[in-house]
Amino acid sequence: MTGVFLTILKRDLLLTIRQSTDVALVMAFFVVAAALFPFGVGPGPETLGRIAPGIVWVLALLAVMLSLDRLFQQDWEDGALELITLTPAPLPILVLGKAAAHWIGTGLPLIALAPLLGIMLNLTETAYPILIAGLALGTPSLSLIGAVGAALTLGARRAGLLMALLVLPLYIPVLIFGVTAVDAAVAGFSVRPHFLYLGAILLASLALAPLAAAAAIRNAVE
Amino acid sequence: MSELTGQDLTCIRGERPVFARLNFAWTAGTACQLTGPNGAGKSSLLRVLAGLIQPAAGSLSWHGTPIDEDREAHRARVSYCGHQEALKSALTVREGLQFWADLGGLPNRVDAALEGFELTGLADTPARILSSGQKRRVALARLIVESRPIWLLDEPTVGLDKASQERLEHLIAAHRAEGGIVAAATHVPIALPDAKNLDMADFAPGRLRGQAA
Amino acid sequence: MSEGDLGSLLGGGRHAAFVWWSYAIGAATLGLLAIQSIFWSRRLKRQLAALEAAQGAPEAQETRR
Amino acid sequence: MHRFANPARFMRVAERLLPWFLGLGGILLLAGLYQGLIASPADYQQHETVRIMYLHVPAAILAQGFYFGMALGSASFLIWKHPLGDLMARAMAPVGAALCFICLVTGAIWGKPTWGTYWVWDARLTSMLILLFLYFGYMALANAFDDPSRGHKPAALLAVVGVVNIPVIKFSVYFFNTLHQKSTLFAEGGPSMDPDMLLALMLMLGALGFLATAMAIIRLRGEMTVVKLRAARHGLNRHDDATQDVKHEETTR
Repeated sequence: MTGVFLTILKRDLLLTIRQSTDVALVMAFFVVAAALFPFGVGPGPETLGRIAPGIVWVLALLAVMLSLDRLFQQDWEDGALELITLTPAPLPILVLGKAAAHWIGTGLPLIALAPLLGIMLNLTETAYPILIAGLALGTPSLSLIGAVGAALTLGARRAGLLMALLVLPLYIPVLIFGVTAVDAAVAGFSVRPHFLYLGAILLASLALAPLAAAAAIRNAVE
Repeated sequence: MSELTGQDLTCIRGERPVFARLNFAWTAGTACQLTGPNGAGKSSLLRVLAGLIQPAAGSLSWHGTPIDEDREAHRARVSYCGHQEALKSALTVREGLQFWADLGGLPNRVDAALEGFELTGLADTPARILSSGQKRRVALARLIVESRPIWLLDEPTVGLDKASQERLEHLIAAHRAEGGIVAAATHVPIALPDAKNLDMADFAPGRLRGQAA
Repeated sequence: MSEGDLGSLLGGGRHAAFVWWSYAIGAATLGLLAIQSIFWSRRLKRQLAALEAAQGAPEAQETRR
Repeated sequence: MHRFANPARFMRVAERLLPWFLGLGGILLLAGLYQGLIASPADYQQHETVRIMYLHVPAAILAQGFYFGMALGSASFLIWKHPLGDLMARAMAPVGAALCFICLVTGAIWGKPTWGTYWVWDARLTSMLILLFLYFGYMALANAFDDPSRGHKPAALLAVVGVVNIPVIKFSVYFFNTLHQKSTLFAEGGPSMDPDMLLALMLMLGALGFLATAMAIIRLRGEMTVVKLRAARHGLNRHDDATQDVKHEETTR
């Protein structure tokens, strides 16, 4: 089972590296969008500092969502997805492999860039580790839930926009626990409950999202 | 004792009935050529046989047991070559074939597949710069890598030059000799000695005429 | 009947406007949806009848032959 | 392949019930409006605005009830390939969305005199707003495919995925809400509510319930006609294939 998971993970990562401009574009969006906020809400360090965690998390959400079409769209268009569903390997495992590759290609770079945004938005010092830990625990769920959205919109008109409408409401719990974790840390409270909730969402997504996405893919390749 | 049988297969795609009450029984070594006008359901039948489409009615069975009982086992028996070559432009030919080998075929068959279709020279070129004929040969090379009993080929000879077409015919003959089953939908006649014929026009939903070979 | 609050409601008391607005929007939303639903399903029924009339004729002959 | 047999039978039953639902809904509506607007007392604190509750609360209950109904129909379609389940879900979606919208608007209007602003990120209102997004997501996905018959399964899957997420979303919104605000007093009152008010609430709930269901039945008739239209356009006869084959055998013999 893990052989199949690693095979598709290796292939998708290879594709991501070979087409790394896609990743660079998403990261560019992440940074540029963050840079807009000081123009929007004013450069005052206190206001920026207070809303910095929210900005970073919301932009992380949007960045992950923007790159979701890389999950299945290309394979669906060139017929590879059809053949992938025809391999004896169980489809949910393959979806898990693709979601993992998507997370490594999108989630990790976001986590790496988050401190840079923190500095730009004057995030308080104590918040950095919690922001990073929260993103590390939250972005995999975003990729998994996003995989369901990407699979559901295969073949739909304007799949990108439609995916935003489907996926963003489902991202709200991850956003809330991620941001409140940082606020709690800054205010000196314990962040344990927040991370437990994020972990619970991740486990649930790991278990359920591949099944839902696999069912949607089987319908799309029919 | 026939191996792959279809009883009263009916297929509806997007509310449109494509074929109805189609029966066939293929034993080891059989080749069957699907003919019929465009839109008669050749590709749909191949996709039903591959398990991509759920037949609206009727059943498909392997050695008597319906394939619905164990879909994964059925997928391990079938190699499907559709219209699209499913090549990733960023991967080289070898990497592409290695992926399919690792996913559901025999990992050490990649070199044999490359030789089978004279692709050894192109092994390390990215699929992006291949000609359509070369892409078709890479797609067909996957049959060797997966080496599964049932081959479902949808217009396999499109874009192939004479030499490649003959190579494909030899491959099919060898596969049948080993007891494999080949179902091919083609307009261009390919040499399939004593192959059965299945004219999809006989199974248009409106008309009911007799049993297929 | 409790103490004549009808007066303040109908008399347009400060808060009464909010009440009227709420019920008006509620009625408008449900009303519009009801009208749209009725016209939509009627239009479809007509299209189906027309299509079958057009299609029905040749089929009917085929079965009679 | 009796694709239409069962839904057709269900539809006949629904058609017979329709006038009853409309009639009962209408009567209850009149009684509810009378009780709510006239017969029940104004709130000592909120004066007349409490009467908005008789529309706001039933709309909230039914909006959530309809979404769960949609998820049930979708689940039965996914599991037992029951086309009726999916058609019911499609028919209920716009009605549920309308109720959800009414709940939000009346909540906002009620908020103005009570909290001084039209929109407050109160946990209940926020959850209802997200429910409205889920409704829009379902309706958008259901109609997002060029080949309409391709849209049934994804929409059903989304309804089920959505309903699984509702408790998680509700919990996280309440979690978010208690952190940021003392939980706002939502003058809903529980059993301690004045019996006249409670009666008005029940009457309005019944009224909206019957009327909304009646509307769903009308839309269900529409949805089924859409499917029949598509089938008729492709030459499949209206009644199911079984009779179709019999007819053909006679002609060709």
